[in-house]
Amino acid sequence: MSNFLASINYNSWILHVLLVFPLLGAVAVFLSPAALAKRLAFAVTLLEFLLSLGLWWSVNTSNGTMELMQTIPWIPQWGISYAVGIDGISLTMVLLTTMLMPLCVLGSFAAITEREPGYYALLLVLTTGMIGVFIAMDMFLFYVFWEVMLVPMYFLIGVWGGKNRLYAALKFFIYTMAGSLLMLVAILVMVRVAAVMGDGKVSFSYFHLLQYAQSPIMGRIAPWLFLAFFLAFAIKVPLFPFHTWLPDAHVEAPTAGSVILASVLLKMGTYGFIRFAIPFFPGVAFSTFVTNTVVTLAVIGVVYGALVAMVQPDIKKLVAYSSVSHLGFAVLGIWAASVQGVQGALMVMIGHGFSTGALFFLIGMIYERRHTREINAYGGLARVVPIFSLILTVVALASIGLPGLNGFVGEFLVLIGSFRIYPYATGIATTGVIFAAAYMLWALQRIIFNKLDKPANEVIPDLNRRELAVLIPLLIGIVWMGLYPKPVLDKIEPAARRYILMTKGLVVPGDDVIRTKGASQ
Amino acid sequence: MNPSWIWLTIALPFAGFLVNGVLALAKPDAKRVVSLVGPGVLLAAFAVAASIFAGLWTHPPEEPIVLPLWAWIGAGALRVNFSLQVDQLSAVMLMVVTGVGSLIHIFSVGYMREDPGYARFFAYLNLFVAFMLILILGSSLPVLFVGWEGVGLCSYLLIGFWYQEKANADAGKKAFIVNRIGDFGVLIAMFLIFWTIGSLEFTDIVKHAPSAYAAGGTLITVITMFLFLGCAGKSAQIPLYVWLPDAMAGPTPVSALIHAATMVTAGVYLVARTSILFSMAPVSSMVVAGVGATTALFAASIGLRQYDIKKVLAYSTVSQLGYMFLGVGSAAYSAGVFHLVTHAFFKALLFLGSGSVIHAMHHAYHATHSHEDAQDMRNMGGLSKYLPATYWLMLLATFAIAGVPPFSGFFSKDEILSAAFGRGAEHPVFYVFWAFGVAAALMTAFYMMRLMAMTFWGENRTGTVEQEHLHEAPAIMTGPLVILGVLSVIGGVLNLPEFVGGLSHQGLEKWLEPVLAPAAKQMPVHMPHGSTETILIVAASLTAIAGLVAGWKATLAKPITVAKAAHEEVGFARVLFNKYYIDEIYQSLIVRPLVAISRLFLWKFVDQGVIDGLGVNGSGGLARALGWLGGRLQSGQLGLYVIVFVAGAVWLLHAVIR
Amino acid sequence: MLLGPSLVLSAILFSIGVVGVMIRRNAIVLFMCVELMLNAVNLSFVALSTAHGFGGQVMVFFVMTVAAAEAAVGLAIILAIFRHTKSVDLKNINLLQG
Amino acid sequence: MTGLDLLTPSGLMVAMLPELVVTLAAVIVLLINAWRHQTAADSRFAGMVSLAGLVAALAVLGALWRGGAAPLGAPNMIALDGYRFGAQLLILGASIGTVLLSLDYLERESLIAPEYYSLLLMATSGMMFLAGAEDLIVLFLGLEVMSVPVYVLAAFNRKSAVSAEAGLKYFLVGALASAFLLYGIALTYGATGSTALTVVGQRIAAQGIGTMSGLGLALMLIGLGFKVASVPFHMWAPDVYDGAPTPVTAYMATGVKAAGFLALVRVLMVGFGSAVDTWQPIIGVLAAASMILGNLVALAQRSIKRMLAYSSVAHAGYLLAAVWSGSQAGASATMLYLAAYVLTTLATFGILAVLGRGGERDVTLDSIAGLAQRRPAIAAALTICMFSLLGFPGTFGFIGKWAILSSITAEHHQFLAVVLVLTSLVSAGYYLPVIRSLYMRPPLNAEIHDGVILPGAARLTVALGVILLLVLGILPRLAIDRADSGARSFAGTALDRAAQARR
Repeated sequence: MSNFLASINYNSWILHVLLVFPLLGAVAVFLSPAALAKRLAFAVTLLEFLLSLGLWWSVNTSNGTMELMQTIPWIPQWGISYAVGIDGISLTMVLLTTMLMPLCVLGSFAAITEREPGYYALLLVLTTGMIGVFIAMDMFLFYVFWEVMLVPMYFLIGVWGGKNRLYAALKFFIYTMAGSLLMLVAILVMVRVAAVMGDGKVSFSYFHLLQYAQSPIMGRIAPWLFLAFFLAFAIKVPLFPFHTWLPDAHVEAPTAGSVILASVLLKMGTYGFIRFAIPFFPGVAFSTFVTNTVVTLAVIGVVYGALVAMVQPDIKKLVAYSSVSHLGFAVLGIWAASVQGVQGALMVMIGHGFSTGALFFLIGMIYERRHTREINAYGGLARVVPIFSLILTVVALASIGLPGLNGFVGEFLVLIGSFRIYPYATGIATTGVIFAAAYMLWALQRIIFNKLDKPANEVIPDLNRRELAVLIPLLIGIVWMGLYPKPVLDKIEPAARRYILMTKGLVVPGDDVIRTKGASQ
Repeated sequence: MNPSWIWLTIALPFAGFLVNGVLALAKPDAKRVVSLVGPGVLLAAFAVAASIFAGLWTHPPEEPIVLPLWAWIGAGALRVNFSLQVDQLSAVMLMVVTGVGSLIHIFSVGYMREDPGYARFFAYLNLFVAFMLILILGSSLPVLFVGWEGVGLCSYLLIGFWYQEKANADAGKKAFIVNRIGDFGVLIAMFLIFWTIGSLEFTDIVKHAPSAYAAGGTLITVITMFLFLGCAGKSAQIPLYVWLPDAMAGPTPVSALIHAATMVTAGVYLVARTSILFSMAPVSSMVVAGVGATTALFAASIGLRQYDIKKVLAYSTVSQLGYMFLGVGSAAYSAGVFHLVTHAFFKALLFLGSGSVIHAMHHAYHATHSHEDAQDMRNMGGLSKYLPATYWLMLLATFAIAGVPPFSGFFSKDEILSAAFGRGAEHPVFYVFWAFGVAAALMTAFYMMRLMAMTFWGENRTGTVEQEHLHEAPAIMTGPLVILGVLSVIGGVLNLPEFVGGLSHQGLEKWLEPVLAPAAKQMPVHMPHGSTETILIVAASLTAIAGLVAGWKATLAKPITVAKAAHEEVGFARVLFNKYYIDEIYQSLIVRPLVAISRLFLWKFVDQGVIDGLGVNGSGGLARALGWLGGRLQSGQLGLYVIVFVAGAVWLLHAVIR
Repeated sequence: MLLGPSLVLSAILFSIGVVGVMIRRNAIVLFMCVELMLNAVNLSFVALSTAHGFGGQVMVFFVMTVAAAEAAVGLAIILAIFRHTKSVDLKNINLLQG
Repeated sequence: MTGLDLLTPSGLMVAMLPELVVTLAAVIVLLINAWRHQTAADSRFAGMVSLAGLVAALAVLGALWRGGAAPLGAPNMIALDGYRFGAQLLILGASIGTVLLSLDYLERESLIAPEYYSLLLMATSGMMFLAGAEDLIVLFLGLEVMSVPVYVLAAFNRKSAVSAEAGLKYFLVGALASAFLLYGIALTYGATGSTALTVVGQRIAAQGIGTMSGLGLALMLIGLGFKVASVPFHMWAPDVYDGAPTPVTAYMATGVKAAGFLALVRVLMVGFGSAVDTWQPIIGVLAAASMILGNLVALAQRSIKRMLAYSSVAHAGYLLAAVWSGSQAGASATMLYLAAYVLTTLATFGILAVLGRGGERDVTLDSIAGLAQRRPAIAAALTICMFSLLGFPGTFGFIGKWAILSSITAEHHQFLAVVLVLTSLVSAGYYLPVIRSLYMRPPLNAEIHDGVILPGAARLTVALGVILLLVLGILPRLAIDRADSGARSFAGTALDRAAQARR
């Protein structure tokens, strides 16, 4: 495989193609008739996935450094370049994105009946935005992707969403923008300070900023800068108490929108912590106050999310709050900055992408049949739709971290990795596994078990082939990563170690590790 | 067979699960195939297990044989392989699980035949065995944990097997959640062990624990307490026992296999498996023994006043599990395991026997379209006439559980009580535990005899028409009962005490020695000897017999009214009947407040009120309100505009000159 | 030299103009007050010219021209509004607000 | 043609050629009006001639710019540098756009009075003088030549009471502001003995800022603050923008505001550069107040036109923030942002004009609901405009905002930057609902949008505007180059030296 990829010079063009191809696809889809649009969109996303798959072999993740770096001057007057690169962390995130997109398209075939070309075109634009966030190596570029992504999502929620979609769309947009605008100021200030330190060289390059991020001048304002970054990412994660946009957005978004939100968009917050906020300001991020605050918030998120999820009457809201809970684990692991914690956080991110994505698909499918998301409107479905019930059960169990399925690997690693550092917080977070069982099984019971006492539920058909085609890849992922997560763990380990070195201020760009000691364990 | 084939024992039932699962979804009527595959894979697994066991028997390994299958979770220093460990302890468990499991599978062919979810049932049951085997064969805590939670899952699915009844689904959910509380403890224990020993492999734990921990220190105590929390959840000990009685909602073979013979004993197994840790933590051991003894007594007392035949057996199971913990808490790990094994025999027999009874009762009521409770003993009576085989076999099991010599239960129970008594020399509190155990033994004998008497003796209360339809179960159900009956009777030979002599040095204790020796080195077992031993044995035997006689006399002393005509219990009996109201207390002290707090405080107040209402929409509203105010200022009156203009000008001039 | 007093006088006149604009409600009177302000400034220019040469005096002519132009346009607008509202009282002119 | 001696009449004439062409065109249109002022065709003809005049001026401007015209000796009366050229490009662009928008609007509203175009051209020449003024006398004259025709334009719809009211309010407060500005010029003249900005700058750098020159500065800030609609001198703006005919509103929001800002930058940079410490705090307060008040009140508006009026106050705040930074980067950012704002505003008001058959004041979020279904192109264009006004990445508006933020943060004082982004967030609260109405709500009734058709000329403006917004939003290098080279005109001024010293 590697030889073949090398022979077509894969590494030199793939990142650009991954960004441009969906955009071109979006234009084509937008201009094509409705009947063709969805097929075309599916073809584009599938091809995009196949293209991206080569990254698995072609990217050398063993150093944990940014590979495939490409820098093209964009706005040289302002020191802005089109710079992209990829490491193990980005790699998994990009593949998660590209893998989900064909499923999202396929999963929308029946649900979306209005303005289809626009819908699928937006999904494709979103693809570019998401991939861009994960590979941008220039802060300007990153910011552009970060913000641009909001637009398709805004439309997806607002146009194709549920009853209260207008409120949810606006809330989603403004909430997210609130965080990112302050980050914008922080980026600019960093660039200015770096320019002072670096003989007036103005550059938005990630590495350039990383180089000067720990300079003494930056040190004085670092808490403020960190706060700005932190807010942007904490809202996206979402970390308690910045999470209230999520339930609304999830509930109102169309199925594919919810899937993308949960599976990819939320990960951008944690990704942002790992890639930007913490490596830039490790001193602040790991100061006692910040550490205590973040870990407390993460743990509150874990427990609070689970408890609030438990009492939701709306199944989508339940899953939304469960995301708050899960992502709390991820943040905890990131702040633990131990190998297990960080790898665990990444596994939580990936695992949550699979299981929650699948949950939202399932909810969407049942919604298409019954047009309600009220948990109490269901009951006894196991008898009418056994395949649906089986898959829902498996996915729900994956979500609550049943060992052998993917959710467990991440949670276990996070908890074991964080335990040494924050024993009490981790101990409290571990109770999350109890509450997770409570909310998920209770919901499961009310949906697929109990008496089949609503006549409307007696006639719904089981999953069809298209729906199975959407779910089975996710199920394979859930089981595979639960039983044999090693290939993924191996891909992310060097990058995770590198992140840990950064948290200790042991890495400077120029991309070389000064000291490698003290980051094992 | 070479132990490296051990994975087959897991793979076979798992394959059975896949086949039955697909059938359940695709062709639920293919009962023939299911009847072959379901028990077939178990018998095959048992054959594999037996041949491996035979190999071990002839060449007992000094060290555990660890067979890595694949690298599972690896991050930094944490390297967990998915590997299986074969040693004397897991071999015993292997035999029990596959053996008893096979019998129960065969029984189920008859018992579940009519059920529309036949294939699904066997799929779950096969899956359960696969997970149970992972639990006992896992070479490290995380792998064990896979099985640990996996059996919990199957238990959940099987308790709620007839999910259309809300109560059943509730019971399944309750089981899973209560077990998760225990799992929380296991997780924390794992974290602590990993960060102190650096590995979660059992072999490493055994090797490094003595140097890593100070015996009796806080750390080891904390670790073992958390581990025991897990055990208490899985093995239904106080305060987490509440799920097990409810778990009787599942089909009776499930109760026999999961909630009597195998899964619920996993906690005992875990303590034995990590005996090195418990032996270094005397305080924890004492807690284990204390909780075990208390549970034994407490559950037995509830069993005195239950009418549902399965509920009686359920509380009996909780009580017997308490015995096992009393044993392992007294550092008599092999005694605990011994009781585990004998209990698996006689309790499986009791459950299957009760299954046979319920089967008959159910048929009888079904034939007459009556909606009476087929499990209520007040509706039975005199069944020995209709179900002779079942009656005799259950009577044997009753003697076994009551501890009548020389039935199996006598030996195992005696060994536990002796060990507890022996530890009393060191910690007098163990005398109390011993006394609890003896009292529980008395009650056990009593309620078991009560069960037998109400069910099989006296006048039949099922109904005159229904009596016609009462008949013995088919051979496929009684066959396994017979085998279990034999085992219940002779199970004691596995580990004969010293006074019997002869085979004693060949017994279970000896067999398990390589596994348990490190623990024994930390905390030796003090078995009473000589006259003390004799007195204890005699006392135990007399207790058992006294209990049996009392149970028989008391039950048949006055006539029993059928369930629907029964009047309410009064006094302490009512407390017992209502299981000390523990469920109600949990419900109103923990569950309901938690849900209420979550809904009213966290969700409605904090989330929707404070964060979203005040914080998010509040700031939005504030901006809008300020904007509206600003708009009011824009009155359209030019005079005002000029005044603002001039005021601004004055401020600006002032600002410059200043 | 009368520079100081002239400037003070100019400032006073300007202020009177400003106050007039602030307190009067009649559009025409308002405009007259503005004219007063412009002429107060003119006084300043003339006075300052004594110190700095004729630049200020040139400015005065421009200002007078501009004031004339403004007057023409302003009165036309006031006429236009009078046609609509039959009043030049600014109190009545508040269709645009909010 | 690189060097021009501005002290000779011929040199000065060449330097002022663009203004002269526009003035000439105004006179020609006026002459044509004398004979032909009856029919719609007459009006359209006048508009075409104006267009030709503006394009000719643009060509002359281009020739001067490309030729690298620069003063040979001392500057005199009118600037001859990149900043002036850039400023005048913007002004001419705004004027051309306004003419294009007006062609069909006037016909639709039956405002058949070709004088409209000559007024527009005169105002344009006034703006060009204002933005290019190197001398305070020219500045004042430019301001008045600009203002007086715009007073008339605001009141141009004689049939409309609100239009007359708009004219009156604009006129009265405008005259008041002119008086303040004039007094400021007088005091500056008194303090420095000159009206030439360069000389003023040198004197103030030499003697420091005293009471008299300080008052002069303050009074001039008041006058110019009025023109750019900065809080607290903004209160006329919502009413006037609201009441004036929509193309005129567009013109005021783009041309007048641009000319005012560009003059402000020049006065502050060249004339009062060394007094930066005096005016920076004041500008900062004005900027923050404008951003906060404009955005908040815009949030509470129902009418989209009035909402845009308040948002224009907010944008004045953003621009003042750029001016606040008092550096070349700030001057460049002002120019860039104005360019983005001019493009966006023209396109927005162009669309608003066609949405508002029967009165643009009544265009609300409800009345535009569901436009995207019926008129996808117009809805898309309006959406892009809203995103650009919001300063969202991918549009030129973002580049402008980025430049402003960049220039502020370069001064290592982040307060204004934070206010800017937070108020931008507030602005999302009223820009996004527009998009929401367009795409996410059903129309009030089936036929409501049938008549929404962009006429040819307006379509050209809107299309060009929107395409430029997108292209410059993604590939802004050229625009940044122009703005930067313009800002370099201020190299060596007192302010520039001060800015260098601050680093």
